[in-house]
Amino acid sequence: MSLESATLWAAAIVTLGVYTILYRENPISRIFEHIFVGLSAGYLIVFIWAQNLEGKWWKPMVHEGKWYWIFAPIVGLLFYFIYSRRLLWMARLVMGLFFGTASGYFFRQFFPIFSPQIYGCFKPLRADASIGWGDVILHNWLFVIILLTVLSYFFFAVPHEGRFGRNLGRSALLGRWFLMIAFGAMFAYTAMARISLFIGRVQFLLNDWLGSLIPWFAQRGT
Amino acid sequence: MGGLEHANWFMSALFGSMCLIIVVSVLLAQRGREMFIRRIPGLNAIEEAVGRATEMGRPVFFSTGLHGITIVTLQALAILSYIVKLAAVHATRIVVATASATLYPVLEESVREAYTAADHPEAFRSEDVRFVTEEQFAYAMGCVGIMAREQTATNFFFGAFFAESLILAENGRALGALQVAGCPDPVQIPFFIATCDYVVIGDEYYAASAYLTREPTLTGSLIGQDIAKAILIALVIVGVVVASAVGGADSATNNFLLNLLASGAQ
Amino acid sequence: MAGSHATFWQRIQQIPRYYIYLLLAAVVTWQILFPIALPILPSRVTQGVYDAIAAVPDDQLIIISTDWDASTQAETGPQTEAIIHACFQNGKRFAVMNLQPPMGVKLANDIAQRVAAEYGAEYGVDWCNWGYKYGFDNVLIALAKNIPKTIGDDFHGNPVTDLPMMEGVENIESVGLVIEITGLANVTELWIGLIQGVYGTPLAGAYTAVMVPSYYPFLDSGQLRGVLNGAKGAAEMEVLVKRPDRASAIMPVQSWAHMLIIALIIIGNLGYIFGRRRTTERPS
Amino acid sequence: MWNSLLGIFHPAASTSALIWRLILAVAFSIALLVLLHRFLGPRGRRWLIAFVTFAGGLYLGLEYFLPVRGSVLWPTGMPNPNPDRAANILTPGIEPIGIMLSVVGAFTVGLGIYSLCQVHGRNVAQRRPGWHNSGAFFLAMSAMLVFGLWAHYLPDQDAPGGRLPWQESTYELLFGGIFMPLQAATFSLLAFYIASAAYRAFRIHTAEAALMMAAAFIVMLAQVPVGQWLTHGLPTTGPLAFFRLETLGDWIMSWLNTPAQRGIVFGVAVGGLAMSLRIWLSLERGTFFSEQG
Repeated sequence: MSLESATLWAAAIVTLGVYTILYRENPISRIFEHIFVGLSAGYLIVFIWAQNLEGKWWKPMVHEGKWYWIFAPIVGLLFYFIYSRRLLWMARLVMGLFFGTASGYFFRQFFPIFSPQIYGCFKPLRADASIGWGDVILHNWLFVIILLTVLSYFFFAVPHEGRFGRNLGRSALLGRWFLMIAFGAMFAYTAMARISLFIGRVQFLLNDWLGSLIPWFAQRGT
Repeated sequence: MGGLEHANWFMSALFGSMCLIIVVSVLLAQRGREMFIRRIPGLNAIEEAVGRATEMGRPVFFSTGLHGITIVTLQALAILSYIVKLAAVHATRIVVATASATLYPVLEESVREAYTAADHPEAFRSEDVRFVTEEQFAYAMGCVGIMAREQTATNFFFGAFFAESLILAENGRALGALQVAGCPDPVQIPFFIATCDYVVIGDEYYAASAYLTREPTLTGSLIGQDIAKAILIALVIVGVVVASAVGGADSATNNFLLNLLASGAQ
Repeated sequence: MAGSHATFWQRIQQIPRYYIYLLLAAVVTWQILFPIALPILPSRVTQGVYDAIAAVPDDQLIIISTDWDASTQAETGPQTEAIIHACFQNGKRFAVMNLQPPMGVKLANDIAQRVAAEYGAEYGVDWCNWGYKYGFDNVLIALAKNIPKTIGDDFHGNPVTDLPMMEGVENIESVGLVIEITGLANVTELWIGLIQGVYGTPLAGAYTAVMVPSYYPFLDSGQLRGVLNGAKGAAEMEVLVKRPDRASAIMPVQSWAHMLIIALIIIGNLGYIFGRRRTTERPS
Repeated sequence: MWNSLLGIFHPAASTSALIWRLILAVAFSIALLVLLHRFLGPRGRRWLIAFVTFAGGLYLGLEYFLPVRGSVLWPTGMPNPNPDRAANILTPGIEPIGIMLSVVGAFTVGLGIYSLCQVHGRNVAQRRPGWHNSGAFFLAMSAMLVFGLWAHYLPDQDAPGGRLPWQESTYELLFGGIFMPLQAATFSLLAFYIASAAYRAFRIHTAEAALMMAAAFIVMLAQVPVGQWLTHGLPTTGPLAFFRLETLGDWIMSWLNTPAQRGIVFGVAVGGLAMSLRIWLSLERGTFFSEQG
């Protein structure tokens, strides 16, 4: 059996095996689940070594003489002290380092990610030569109104009482409605992508796998 | 057009003032001011959800999603820590699964710590905090397997979720669990809405720990967040006014406010 | 409740999920074997990608970053193919590269080779493959400053400086457009944060349909010139380059699968409306 | 003085020099950790943890917010090694720190694998029900590990059309025949789930659900030729053109979905900022770890 046909058959069996979970969790899906987790765990180790440690750590340290890279595993291994009650604080020390850098990265990303979204909201609210009043209202006015009402939904510390609060409450309700419209639209959008993936699998099963047995299938739909 | 490799003075000032406001409100709150937080239904449901598992005598499942140690998962951990304390008091088992090896030790440690804080250190089982695997769909399948075999009565999905969200939540629903989900990313929210009993949307996710614990530090932070959001709104309104006067994104040359936000320091 | 007393309207509110699964599988299989095709109309966002390609000056090249693998191949594969057709048809030179996952560059290379043969295009002159480059943001930061040094060797392991089309290519100034083809979140944000936002290099995207809504804000702010929306975008691009192919072939399947879901939504709601009316008329 | 001190960070010239430095570095680290453990009380440890957290965030944050210059490293007069990238004194460290964090983080993979082996090993050892699944897990993991590394270290075969060495074919079979199809098949399950979720979720129980359904309905129709065909009779210009399904779908995505998403994103930005600040300043203490150091 050639590598190609072995791969083809393995892939077909695996695909059908995974689909059994649609009926319910069962012995077949269970064994494929464990194989999947096992393969990805093995692959993770290979990947971490081949794509990360070998090139970034082992080679500089051993082949280029950069001896100070030895501190990296020492710091990394501090994580393992979570299993020792006495030395636990050292694990917390390195966790603290990662917590701090997680914050630091968030600070750094704040403007690159959010500022285009902020200035993207600066929509002119009046018509000019390039855009008529109809479009301005249908686009820019609506945009600003939805943005503000949705944001008003995310105010947590203001009671929806009193004159201002009641208006905020109404705006928040409207904002929630707009959110629901957005969620519906996003759901629909995604439906297409998910169906494409399934179509790809059925094409594989019908055209490639069944087609390798019965040529008629290989010619359909492509 | 300059880049955003570094902030310019305007960004630094805006960022600095937002940080300052949040920190000052935290410090003021720690002095003991009573704070109001509006009702967030998804978060009210957490107690009910744990209670259901207790009544049925079945475990609770918690997934932290795919990210390693990031701000999103640290918030998930804060919510988890509350849920663990609740479960420990009710003597309900909780199984936690992560897809990040880096997050795993932090998770194990904070779950153990939550059990200790609830005065039930003996209830902690290392086996119940699990690293499943870093591959997205292997993680999803692994989690579905855990939910099915452990017969979990309640599933919580808090953290950074991507396409696997629907695999987790739809299978969990089919297995008959009560589900509560929360995720700051808007993209996965529709699927959680379609499959979970309660969903925490957007910033409600970051308000969760304040809402649940009512700790002064956190509620104070929430007030600061509201003020910071008001600043952003004001900025947008000013931006819209300026754009109406001199032109929007198409005429960047005229719009000074836009330039301040679009180009960093050179 | 779905018992012996359940009315028709109540029963169609609770179709068991197995039936829905079977229906979907049946519709998809039927349409793959016996498709019923309908005309495809290119949308504004797809046109944006095509126009961005056509607008690249002749002295600049296009980077096609193919950050996808087999898991999203059904959408990203045809997108890549149609985009490469558009490049060749407009006489634009391009370089394929890949940040993650490593598989992507191999799959994209096969596609590019096949399409290049159709146009009689020569490797190294009309197009090239920079291969898989590990390091995400570090790669992009370095790429902007010095392309030959950052890329080093091409996909075949030869120095890129040996390729004729790389003559005079120094830094990001030599790049007229970046097209990011991916099913991964956050890769585009890297290009925006490190290349488009910094140097103003035009950027276009081709994404799995699920990701597209989250990129509308970037489209709207002008940071993305256009977007291919999943298989639909690929099919529309195939229409623009006049090469109906795999994506166009799955559009009928897509159509009827959508119609099935829409029909299910309608049925469920009819059941809800009429089932409820019945119970309110005869209170129990 | 400084230069000779910094000199020890130059790469070791010979193998023996490297080995000596490695041994000394390990000994130094252990001694440092032992000393810290000995002489730091609970308060000192807590302080140290908070300090490390603060310092990590401070470096990354300051590098971004400090002023920059093109030719020199602000505020010193030191030449900028990479003059076309505006920089300050902290900039040269950003990239090494990123690499260092990813290397340090990579070492936690052992803990993750240990967790997996703990759960599955117990299943096998105690012959729990379904233990053969855990056996399959170990088999799959070791096969991928062995053949993955083996294939990685085989010399590259670039003879086209030639037969692959058997180790590599086995790896290809594991990866392309099992791992990738598992991925793709699992991912494609979503098509089924989305169909049944749509059927169930889009009922017009409430005003909110009705809005969600209406938007989903229009966008779903707008995406496929069937939907576009439904309204193809409407004119392509003028007010009625707005109601062509593809235009309407596009309008919903751009002008209803986009601002709503932005509203969420602004809220999340500020929420995340507050969380980052609390973590960075160790104000969240007690949420993750109790007060004892």
